[in-house]
Amino acid sequence: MSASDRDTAHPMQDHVHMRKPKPRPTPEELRARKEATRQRVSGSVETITVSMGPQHPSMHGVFQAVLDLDGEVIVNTDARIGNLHRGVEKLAEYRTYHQFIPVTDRLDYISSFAMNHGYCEAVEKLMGVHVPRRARYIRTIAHELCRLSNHILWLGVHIMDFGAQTFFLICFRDREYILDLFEMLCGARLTHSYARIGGVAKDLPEGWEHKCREVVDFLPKRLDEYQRLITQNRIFLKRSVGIGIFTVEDLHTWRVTGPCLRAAGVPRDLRKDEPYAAYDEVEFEVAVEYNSDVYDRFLVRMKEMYESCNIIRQCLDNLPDGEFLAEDAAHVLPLKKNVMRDAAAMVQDFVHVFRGPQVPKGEVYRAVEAPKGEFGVYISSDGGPKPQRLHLATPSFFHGQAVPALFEGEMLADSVGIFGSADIVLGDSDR
Amino acid sequence: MESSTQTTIEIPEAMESVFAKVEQRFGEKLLGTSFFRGELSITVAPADWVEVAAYCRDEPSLAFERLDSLLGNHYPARKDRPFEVVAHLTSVSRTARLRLKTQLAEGEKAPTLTGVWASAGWDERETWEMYGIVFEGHSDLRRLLTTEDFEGFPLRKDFPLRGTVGGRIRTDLKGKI
Amino acid sequence: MTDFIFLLIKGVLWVAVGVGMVPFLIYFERKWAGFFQSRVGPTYAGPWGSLQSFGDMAKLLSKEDVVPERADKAVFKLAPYILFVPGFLVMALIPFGPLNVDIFGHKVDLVIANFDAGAIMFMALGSIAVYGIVFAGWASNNHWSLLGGLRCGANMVSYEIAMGLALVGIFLMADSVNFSQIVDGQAGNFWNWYFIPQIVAFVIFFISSIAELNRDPFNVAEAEQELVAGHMTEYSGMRWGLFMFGEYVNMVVMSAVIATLFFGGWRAPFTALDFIPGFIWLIGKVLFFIFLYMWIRWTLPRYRYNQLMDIGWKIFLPLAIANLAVTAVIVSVVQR
Amino acid sequence: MAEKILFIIFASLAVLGALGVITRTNIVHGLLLLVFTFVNVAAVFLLTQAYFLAVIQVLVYAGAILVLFAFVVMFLNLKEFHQLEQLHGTQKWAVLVLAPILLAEIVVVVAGATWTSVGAGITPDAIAAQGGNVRVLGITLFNEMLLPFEMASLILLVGMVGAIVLAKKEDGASMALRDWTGDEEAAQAVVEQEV
Repeated sequence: MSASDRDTAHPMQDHVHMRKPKPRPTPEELRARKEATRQRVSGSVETITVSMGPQHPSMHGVFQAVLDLDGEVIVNTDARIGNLHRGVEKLAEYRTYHQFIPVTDRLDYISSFAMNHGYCEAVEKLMGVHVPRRARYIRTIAHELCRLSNHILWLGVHIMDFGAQTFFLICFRDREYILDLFEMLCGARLTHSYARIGGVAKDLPEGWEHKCREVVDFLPKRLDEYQRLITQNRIFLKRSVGIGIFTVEDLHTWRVTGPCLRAAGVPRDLRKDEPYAAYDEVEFEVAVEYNSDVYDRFLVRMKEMYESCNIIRQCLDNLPDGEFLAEDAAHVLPLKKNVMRDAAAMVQDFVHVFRGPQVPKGEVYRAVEAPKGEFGVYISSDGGPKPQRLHLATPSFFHGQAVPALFEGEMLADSVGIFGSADIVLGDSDR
Repeated sequence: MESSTQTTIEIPEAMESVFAKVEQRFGEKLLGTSFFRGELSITVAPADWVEVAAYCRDEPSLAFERLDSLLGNHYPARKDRPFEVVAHLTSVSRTARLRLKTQLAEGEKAPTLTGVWASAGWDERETWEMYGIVFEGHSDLRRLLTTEDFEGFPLRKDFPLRGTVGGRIRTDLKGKI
Repeated sequence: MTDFIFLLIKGVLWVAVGVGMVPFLIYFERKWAGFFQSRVGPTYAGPWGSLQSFGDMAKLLSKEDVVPERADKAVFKLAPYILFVPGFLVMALIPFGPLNVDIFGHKVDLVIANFDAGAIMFMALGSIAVYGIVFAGWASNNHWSLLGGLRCGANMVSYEIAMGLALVGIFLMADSVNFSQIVDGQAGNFWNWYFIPQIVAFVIFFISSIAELNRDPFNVAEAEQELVAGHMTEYSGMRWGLFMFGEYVNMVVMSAVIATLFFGGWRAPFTALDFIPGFIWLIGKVLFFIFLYMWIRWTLPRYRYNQLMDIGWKIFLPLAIANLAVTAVIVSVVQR
Repeated sequence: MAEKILFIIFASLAVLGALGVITRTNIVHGLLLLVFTFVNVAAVFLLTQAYFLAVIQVLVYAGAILVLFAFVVMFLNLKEFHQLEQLHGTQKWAVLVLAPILLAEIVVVVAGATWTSVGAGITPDAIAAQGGNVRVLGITLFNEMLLPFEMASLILLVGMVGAIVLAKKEDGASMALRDWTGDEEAAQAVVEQEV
């Protein structure tokens, strides 16, 4: 949707360009400065070592960063993960393609549907399943709701990293609306398991569209309220502008994706670049900022929330009728209500449960734009009902790897904000 | 699964230029090519692994700036070269993807990609701890996801799902502690 | 002898009010936090949850008192007391009524210690209280605590200077450093209070006092997001409770000092309202400032440590000196 | 009488604290005892009606200067400190000579002092009559003692400049790490907003 099509300008417009922050150092200057710090402290200064995490109030989950400090400046970082490792990839090799869907919930438990969706997209690509149009729209809506809930939670936690405790609970209050929608949709608030191979588990319940529309009409007002609280807050500006700058090359070489990449001016969004679900049928703008600091990552996510509401509204407007699950006996589980009545469905169910779907040999890699970044699924199939190898390239894994590299030369107090701006969930990272 | 055994492959136009470019540069060094669901896979020897990857990144018309994921795989049925390392390259500017593979024998070392993409660091650590594939030149090959005293390589096919050591419910100690 | 009895009564009364306020302050802080955060706060203990703090106290008292194995035990145990004893001492300096009041035929000063250099004494005791935090951080033998202690020490030293210079303007206007005389200098209606001519000093003093009290947005010493709990990380049970207690006692004291210096102390805003005892006015003003502290705490994010120091040294200190210079000129022109 | 008893108590506490300072091997304990000593000295000042001086004693010495000491001490590696102690062992012999001389000086000075302030006519009423403690001290300091006072402040300034020059020697590296352009402006704006 171009700007002229809208009644008003982008809702962020008024706030963001009202007072542009002061010019900040270019990444090159910053890197030179960091290098100077590193040389100054190398060897000559006695550092103290502190362990930030795994039990630390601001470490998200059980991430551990062992920091060497020169006074308040971080000179060396060692990131450690693995405290939440559950062997998901091993589990995948012992489950049929259908059975693995609930496990994907536990990856990024903040945005479970995005994980379900990414996995199902990969499996559908492998099997060549055609997803009905209605299912694709429902998936788009659910995916964007998921993005909203993830970003709202992230926002609260991120602002709390800077010490504002009230904002956290305000965000939790608004996240409830979205969780309620998910509860209506699939009965679960956190671990949805809503996507299925070939569609979604259930059709939209009665009255859900209306409720959803209410929420997406109402949330932008709340987002405006957040903006009034945060976007021009002097202390927040001082804490976030020019902090944690990453160059585009650095972002690529560390495989940092999602909002963090877009905050560096790269308009990379898989929803546009490799469209899936119904993203090629809705119009939206890719949120991009250019300074690649903590503040711009915040702005990108704020813009994305407005866009998500916009996408959901469009999907609700154009929601097509029809099936919500593909009719593809070889690959798709039948509906439970048919299993007890229809002989064919019963056989189909029996085959899928006891043997598994029919899968061609081959390997696929499919990535979707999960709220935290690009979530890639690699499946290698040997023709059996279970994957021969399944690998999950989760955004938090790479962000967790990259962010400690950002810490060096920054101050201890900023490390918390920088870490928060990368948006990491350990379930996603440790797998 | 065994990509190099496929003799005839059809390459779509979008991928053709990539393939042509790589083939022109490396020719005989490409051990195999496969194409499935719009994805191009190229198998190279471990010795050429870094060279091909660096070329794919640096050649302007390829511009695979990013290593999307790097993983190991285990085919116990394949006696001579049971291990495989798979790398997924992504070009953000051109919106293209490429899969590079190399096959390794038991105990054979793979060269590290950390010099080309920094993000290979953790991926290679994970591959090492899960499969025992040693990456030569990796500066920090420690265990990443499992505990430091973990024994064995859990993602190998001969490793039981229930594990071998810690984490099991110790029924043999029932009533003793 | 009667003097001594009155002193005892004043001391017990003032301390009882000051200390007795603390559990309810904690309760109100939680209620306010709930209000700001769209929730209800404590509700179960007592009517509207008002006894919550006493429940907490009982819990803290019954908890195990953990002293880390490799901590410096003597200093570790001493530190919480260093923090909150000076707070009590400052209370003795705050006048809560006029001098030489006739009560039952006795002349009584409605202040515990009408100390000559009272306002400076307050600064001096404030600087002693720092040791509580600094040594708590050091004695815990924990890097987070050490960092917290150091931050707090640096913070206090820098803000005391700005605070002290902001006060000098008041001293010049009142021509005294005695709290009672400063209050006397503000006699009359509320437009005679010092916060109007000394608005710059008031802003500096108030913001510095937040830093001095270690409350958000300046609680860099505690900074739970970065330093776990700063100097309090290793403390448990009632020793931790003493730190919290000290924080609230200091908050009462600081509010009382601000009310005394800038807002007429025990005086009513209008002379017509003088029939209400000064004590009540003082308590009202104290509660107002405590509310301000709470409001700020639950609204703003936290400054970074070096930004905090920047504000102290680069803005408040020059501003305080400029304010002092201007005040000195005006006072000397007007009064002589 | 009560004054004398209090003086004896505070003075002996101060002496005990000072003894503690030089006998403690743990330097932080020594520091705490030094604070204790200063507070007791301030109490002695109070007994001589020098309220202002007492408060300043606490504010400046116990409050400001010793906090800086605490900083240094906390960053000091105690192991190195022991090594330094070994290194400076030869100074013990210098102490044997210097300490008696210092003691003799103190005895001479103390012998000439008047012992009670009240005896010299300085009573609380007398001080109040002259306009309070602060005023008396101020007049003394800025009228009668102006030249020594200014000299003292000049010497302190020289010391400070010297310290800065010494610290700056290590090229420009001691610049603040984070020196964003416009940082002060933003902070200034905060103040403007608040005002």
